[in-house]
Amino acid sequence: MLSMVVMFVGAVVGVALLLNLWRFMKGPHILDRIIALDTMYINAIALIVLLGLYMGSPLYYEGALFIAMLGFVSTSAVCKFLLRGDIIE
Amino acid sequence: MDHISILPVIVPAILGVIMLMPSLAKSMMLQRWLGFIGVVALVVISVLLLKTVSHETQVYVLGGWQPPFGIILLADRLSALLVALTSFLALCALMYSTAKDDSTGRFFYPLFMFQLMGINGAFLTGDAFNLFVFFEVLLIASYALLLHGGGKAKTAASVHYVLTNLVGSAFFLLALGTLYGTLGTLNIADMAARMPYLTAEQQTLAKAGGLLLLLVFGIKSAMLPLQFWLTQTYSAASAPVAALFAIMTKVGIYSIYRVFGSVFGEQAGDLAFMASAWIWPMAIGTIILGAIGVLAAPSLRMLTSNVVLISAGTLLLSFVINEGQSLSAGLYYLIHSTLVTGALFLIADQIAVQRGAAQDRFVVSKPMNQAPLLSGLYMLCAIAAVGLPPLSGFIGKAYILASVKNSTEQVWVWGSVLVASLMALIAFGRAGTAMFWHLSGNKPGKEKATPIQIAAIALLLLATPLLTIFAGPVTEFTEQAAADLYSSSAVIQQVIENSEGVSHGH
Amino acid sequence: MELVFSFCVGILTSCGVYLLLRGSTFSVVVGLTLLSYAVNLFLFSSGGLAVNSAPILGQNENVTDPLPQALVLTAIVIGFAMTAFAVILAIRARGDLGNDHVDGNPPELPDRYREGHH
Amino acid sequence: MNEIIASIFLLIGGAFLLIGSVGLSKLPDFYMRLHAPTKASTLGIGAILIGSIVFFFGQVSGITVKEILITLFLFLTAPITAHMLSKTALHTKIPPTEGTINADLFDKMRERESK
Amino acid sequence: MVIRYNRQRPSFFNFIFLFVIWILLTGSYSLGNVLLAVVLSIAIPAVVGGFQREGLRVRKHRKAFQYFLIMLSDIVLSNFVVAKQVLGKTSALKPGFIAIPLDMKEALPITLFASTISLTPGTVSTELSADRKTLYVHALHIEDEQELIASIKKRYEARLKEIFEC
Amino acid sequence: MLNLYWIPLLTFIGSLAPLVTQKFGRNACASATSFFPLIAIAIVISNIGTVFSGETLRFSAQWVPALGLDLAFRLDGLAMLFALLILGIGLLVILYARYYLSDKDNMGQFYAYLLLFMTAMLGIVLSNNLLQLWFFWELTSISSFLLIGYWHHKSEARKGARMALAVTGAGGLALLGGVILIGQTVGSFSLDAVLASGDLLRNSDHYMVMLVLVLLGAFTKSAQFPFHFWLPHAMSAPTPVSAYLHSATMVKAGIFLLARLYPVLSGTEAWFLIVTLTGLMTLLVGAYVALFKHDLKGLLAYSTVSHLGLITLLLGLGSELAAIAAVFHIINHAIFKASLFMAAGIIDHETGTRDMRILSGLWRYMPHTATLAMVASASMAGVPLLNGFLSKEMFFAETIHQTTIGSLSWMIPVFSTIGAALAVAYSLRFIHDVFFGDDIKDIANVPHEPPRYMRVPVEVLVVLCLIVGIFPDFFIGGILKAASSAVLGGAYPADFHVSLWHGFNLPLLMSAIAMVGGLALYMNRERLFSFQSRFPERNASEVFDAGVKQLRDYFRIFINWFENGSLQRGLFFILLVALAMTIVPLTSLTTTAGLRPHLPMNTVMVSGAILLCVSAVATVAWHHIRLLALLLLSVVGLIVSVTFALYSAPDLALTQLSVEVVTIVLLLLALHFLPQVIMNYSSPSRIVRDLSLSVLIGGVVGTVNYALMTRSTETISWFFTENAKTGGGGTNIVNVILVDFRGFDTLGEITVLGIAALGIYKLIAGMRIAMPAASADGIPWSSDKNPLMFSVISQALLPLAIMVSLYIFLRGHNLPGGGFIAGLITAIAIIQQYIAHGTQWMHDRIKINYLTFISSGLLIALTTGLGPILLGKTYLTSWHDYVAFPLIGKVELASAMLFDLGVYLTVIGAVMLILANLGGLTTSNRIREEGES
Ligand code: NA
Ligand code: NA
Repeated sequence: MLSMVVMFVGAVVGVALLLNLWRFMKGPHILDRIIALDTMYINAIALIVLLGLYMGSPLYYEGALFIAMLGFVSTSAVCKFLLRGDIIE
Repeated sequence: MDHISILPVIVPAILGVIMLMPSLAKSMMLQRWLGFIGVVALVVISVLLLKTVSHETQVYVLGGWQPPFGIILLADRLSALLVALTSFLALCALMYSTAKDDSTGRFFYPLFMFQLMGINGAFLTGDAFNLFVFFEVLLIASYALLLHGGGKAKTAASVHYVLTNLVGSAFFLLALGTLYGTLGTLNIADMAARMPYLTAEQQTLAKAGGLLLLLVFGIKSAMLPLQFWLTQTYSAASAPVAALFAIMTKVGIYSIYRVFGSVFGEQAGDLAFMASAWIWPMAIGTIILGAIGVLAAPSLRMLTSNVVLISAGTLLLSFVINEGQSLSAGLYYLIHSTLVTGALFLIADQIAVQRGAAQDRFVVSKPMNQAPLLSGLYMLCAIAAVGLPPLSGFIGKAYILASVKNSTEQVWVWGSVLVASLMALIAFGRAGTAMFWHLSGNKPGKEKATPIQIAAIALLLLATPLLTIFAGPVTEFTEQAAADLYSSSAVIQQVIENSEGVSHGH
Repeated sequence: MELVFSFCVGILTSCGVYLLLRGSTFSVVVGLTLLSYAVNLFLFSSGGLAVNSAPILGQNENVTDPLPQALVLTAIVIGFAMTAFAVILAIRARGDLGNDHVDGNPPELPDRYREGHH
Repeated sequence: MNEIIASIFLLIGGAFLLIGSVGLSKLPDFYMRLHAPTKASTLGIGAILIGSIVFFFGQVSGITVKEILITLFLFLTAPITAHMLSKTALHTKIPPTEGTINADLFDKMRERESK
Repeated sequence: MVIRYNRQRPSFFNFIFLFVIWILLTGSYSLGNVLLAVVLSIAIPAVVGGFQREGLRVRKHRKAFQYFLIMLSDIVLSNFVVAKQVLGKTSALKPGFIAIPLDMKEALPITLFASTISLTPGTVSTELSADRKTLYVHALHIEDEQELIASIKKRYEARLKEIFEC
Repeated sequence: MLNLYWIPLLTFIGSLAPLVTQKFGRNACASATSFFPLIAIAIVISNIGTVFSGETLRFSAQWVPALGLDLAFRLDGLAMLFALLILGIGLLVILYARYYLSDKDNMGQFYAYLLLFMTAMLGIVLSNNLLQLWFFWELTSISSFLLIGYWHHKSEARKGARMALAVTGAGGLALLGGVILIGQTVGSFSLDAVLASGDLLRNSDHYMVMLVLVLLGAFTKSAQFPFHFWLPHAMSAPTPVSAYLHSATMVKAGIFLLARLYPVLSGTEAWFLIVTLTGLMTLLVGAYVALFKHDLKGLLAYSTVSHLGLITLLLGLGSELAAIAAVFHIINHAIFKASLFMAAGIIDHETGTRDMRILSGLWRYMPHTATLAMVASASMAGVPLLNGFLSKEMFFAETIHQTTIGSLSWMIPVFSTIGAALAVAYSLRFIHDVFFGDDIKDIANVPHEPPRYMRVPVEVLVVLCLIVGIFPDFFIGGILKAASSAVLGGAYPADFHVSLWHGFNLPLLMSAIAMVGGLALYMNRERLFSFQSRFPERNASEVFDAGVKQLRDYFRIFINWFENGSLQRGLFFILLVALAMTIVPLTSLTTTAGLRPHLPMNTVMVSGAILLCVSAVATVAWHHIRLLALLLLSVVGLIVSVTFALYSAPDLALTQLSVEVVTIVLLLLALHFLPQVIMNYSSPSRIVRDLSLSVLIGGVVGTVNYALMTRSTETISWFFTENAKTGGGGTNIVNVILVDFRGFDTLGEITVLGIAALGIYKLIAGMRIAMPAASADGIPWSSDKNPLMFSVISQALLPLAIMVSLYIFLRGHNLPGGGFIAGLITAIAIIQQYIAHGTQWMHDRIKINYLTFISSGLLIALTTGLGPILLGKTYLTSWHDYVAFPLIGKVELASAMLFDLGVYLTVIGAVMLILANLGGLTTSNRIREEGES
């Protein structure tokens, strides 16, 4: 049963990702795209957690953890870029 | 266990790393000495290696993991020869650089050492992926060295050189993926051993993979139409770097020898020598392009770069003539051409320095401070490069020409090689008269080559009369080296069969 | 799934290759990055695809071919180093040569080809 | 039992993730869309992680609760991301939608950008 | 590698925080691992201690925990509210900015305050005034501006002031 | 008795003598120089008896067996004749040059070149190996280049030298081809073997090719029409050189070669036709042009061309007597032409001009020289009692007895007579214009006889003209017989004798006609000259030089077009070749899909694929919107990471994710320095072209990928799975491969990373770059450098991130992770601090020399591998064991961990060196970009 739920939720997250993609493509502003990307990170985390559940293996959590950590770094770096041009001053 | 085969890789690596240590990084003098000791050590090591492999081909099993699973180094006469050549060239380049070039930017010596590590690794490795890794080591080091000294020309050349090679590396990986996917192994000898058992379908895939490798090595060896990066890069590099780069195209050529001489060698069934059909026209084209470029060249460095092209084409040809029967001739020519182009780049630098604004361009200029010396050295270099007696070029050329037996091949090989020689003859004649004889005023500048620079050039040039005089033993060696190439797979197969189970030290 | 996978590899390759052939250094770097994604996926899949068989002993019953993974790891690292170098070189070239064209001198084209983009 | 509880959490999580993404697609201006990732990250991802914890609680020997760590990271970073994004939006003068209450604050907030 | 050591008293909160994280990460309770956790939880703040810019620390640990629970429940509750708003007619929403006057000066509590606001759906902290006196917030739907400001201040700011005694 | 090789060896050693002795004065220098040829000629002479008896002396030693190149000398009649000429005339030239060269000239250098040249010539004539012959052949080209260009301050000398080098060099290359072809046909380059294989060669399929190649070599060297043009321009050489190289020796090398290979290559239709007609043509052209030359040396040069044509013609005729005549004329021409050049040199030396329009009436000033010159000229004209007459008579006789061109064969004697008449005319001109007529005007000094010893060489040669002319058989019979037998392969007619008088016969008539005709021509020279002056004068060296320049310009145009310095062009070629190289094999792959079972599709994966493809295509579409392209890259990277995770590669997923972030930070930094506005550099047609190519390549790569994935291959990977735990001590097989099984790869990989950091450091050093003061939209940068909340949280994350990285590092050997990923995480955590706080803030708090990180990391990794060597194992052999610690329990210790530590440190150092430096650049080097503020 769980695996069916996981598959289903996975599909839902997949749809969510496509919606993010839609927003990404639509924009209109670059920041809209950045939000879309940021949301994609979160959905990707969910996807990896689901993958772990599906496979019954906790091997993939570091992946999720990494996206959580690193998504922040790249999004904030992009913001800094837009704010200051120079991200490491 | 004889560790001699690993030394050409790790000695420069360790020295390079040590030179990065803060206390050493600050002292140019210490770095010079360390660098000099390092290359001298490499020369000694490679002589010992030559001696060892003349006795028996060395298979060095890294980490004790038996082939084909672990990585092995393969030191046979062929690889040892190239390592020795590299070491000698490096010695001269390094000597030359100590006069001035080493301090025109940071990290010259560490990079120089890493460059040697990469080149030697590429020559010695018996593993296809490891070859990729060492290609990358030597490439990244060469990128950095190419920029050494700074200036717009170097930057512009670097952009082309770097981006081209990055594309090459991508295709290298595609090729390796394809070959691993069909052959299931990375050890070159094991790949060769598995070739006969491929199905027809797998063969087509292996062929695609192999040809992609040819593309990659072709870029490195500047095979037409993959050559466009070469002249710009070589003529922009600072002199000792350009001299060292003389061996770089040879890495590509060596890799072609290695891979297409074993994996796609005789035993490969339908794929035996499958690259030859491609190499033929490209090699001929390379020679012709080089011949055109030699005459068109506006400066000595450009001319030399085109000589590199000619020699690359010739070396590629030597691999396909009579299905590899002329490889021995190619190897002789390889030694010769590497040393001579190395020397030419160094001489070009001195000429450029002493001629002031005219640089090494073929225009009227003030006389050189050390004109007699330089003209003598230039003359020797030119004679050798054109392939005229009494220096080694003529033996290499005649040896290659004489090894062509089939008359269709003769038409192409002789035609291109002889025309290229003629162009080189005319070009070097014109260049020499323009630079040394066509003078304005009679007041030379103050610039002067230091004795060590002269010694570096002389050392390189000394090799060519020696190559002529001892052509007998040398060609005997190259014959055996060529034979080693074709038997290397069998040797390693022997090692694979002899090591039962895991030979790892547990 | 293999079909979809290889389709993606093909698309990535095409996109990478197209960008490689552009004139500005940044585009080329982007192209190289795309191409290296394609190459890594290609190399990764050369031993075949497998789910739920990570090459960690004691985790799964079946273990997929670990070798391509190790190779790709090496390739990623090297690719990173090379990309980094190329990026900084692009900056340097812009500084030294005054523009971002790969040849250091932009071709003279009719104006209609050169509308600027932000 | 574990499975059922886990499934419920997963479904909730999935639903909120979807809602977050729907919001992102649907909401009319940037400042409103900014709310979407926080939605997805908080309850959506939280529920899925709880589902995971519940599921693995009985499965694997020992309790691995890295999910908590992931949540912690997200809780620490998501607000900052949102803050940075809005800061940037103000900086780049993305106007709020018509009818935004206190739209005059927009210029006030931009004060530190114009210095 | 020279790191200028910032002479700070080791923070118990930091220690516990890191210790727990290590245990969570490794999922192992063996003696060796616990010892390692202790060592790391002391060593890491010591090494990177130089990066802590302010000496402010949590004073009321129980209050802090309380605050955390309140926040969690707020997140869950407001999520449902916002879900309804998003799924409903978006044109009916009344988005807007609000300016919250701050009673705190310290960076850490302000950050936590702003983060809490952002984490609870429906509100996002958009900007902090340069004098740290005002926090600007964007809300997805504003019924009563003043009430919203007051409730936020009361629910979170007051508690944070207590926790950090500032 | 000294061995044969001493002959060239002595002159070679002798080439050093003048360099050493020139500081002791001119006499010492000349004497020392002549010492070595003297001994050499003594050796030759000492062998006369043996050689005349028909024996051939040989010496041979192995040199390059692989090539069939031996060090082999032979001394037969032909070789002896040439050796005597080379050494004999050489000695006279040395003596002559002693007086000819001025104080300004570098005498040592001159003599050194001259002896080098002598060595080369001796090498040619004494060679008993064709390759060796070629070796010396090319040496003559080089040394003559140096001699012709001796007065290199003159443009004419430079051009003449270059042209001679190019023409004779080209011929030399052709000769090489011919020689190798002969060697391949015979199976040996040994002249003994070759000379014994006449029939084999003549019947070979390649006969024509080798003949043409050899003849090209010979004709260019001997200045045969149409390759004759270089020789007159070689006259810019000092006159001793002309006397030596361009009359007696070098140009005779071609003739020598014809004679040498006469036994094996002649006797065919092709030989007759080509050689005879070339010779005839040269004979006529040379003689005709000679008549119109105003320069003394020019006249002599063309006369040489003509006489060389004569000899060639003789060799072409193919009869025994013709060959003998050829040999005879070789001797005669060498003697009279050398003396004439020397005379011309004396005149030039004394009057300062060689122009016959200026020269006049010199008889009055230098009667002695005039007499000598007149005798030599008479010999050149073929006047009886002089040697030239004898060989010319023989020549006429042979032209009558041939049927080379069938019914047109009569033309040969007729044209020969015309040639002879022209020779008489130009010889007359040489004498009459220079020594007779009005008193010379317009010169600075009153001319007088040259120094005593400068005349000696001329006298010797003129005397030879006379005595050979009068007592031919006695004086020259022996050598002529010996040399001719060598040419004829031993078939010397037993009853043949050279004699002065043959009675009244046709040849005598022809001589008479030539004499009268020549006289008549000379009498009517004014009209001839005015006719000739209507032709535009063309200077061959200018034409040649212009031709080479033209060729060079065409080549430049080609190169500039082909290698136009465009990277796009280069990459296009590479990609095109790649396409060809993959498409060709793939066309024979009948089924793309293999038999391996496919994995099922599902929604998640398809969504991922859509995301990936759309983003990739969008990257292309929006690549000029740089930040957007970068964001799209992030999407692609994210999906790729997830794909790795999905297909059982957790390590890869983690690596890809972390590399991704560093790359983005890097690209963001780059974006700041690159122009904000990207030009569209491509024309529509190029876009279409590139699109087509990239779609094709993508298609091919995808196809190969699919074909590979769907086929099973037995790989070596079972070994890693089986031995990871037992042999490598870890359960994460990928990590064990990286740090153990294939640790050598990893060593290379981190070296690459380290070097990249060094390279980037170099790139950044001294970089000056403009940075925009505002964004592309014109919005000035925000004044909030370090947003407060951002800094606070970044600080808080640092210990967490470091903890995570340590965790990832420690577990790497058994679970996904390892030194590389951990290093990246640590680096990213530090970068985050840089982004949040700025470089200055960081520098105040942390002083890390990232270079030390790199070097110590690399050193650890490198030396970890060294340990086992001490234990007698190979480099990088790993070690691991379980050690029990009190309290803690059993802990695994592995050398691989140490190696991984090296990786960890290197990665941190490299990434930080790159990023922190680049970051530092922005603060230290802010130049505002103009026009963008
Ligand atoms: Na919120
Ligand atoms: Na006159």
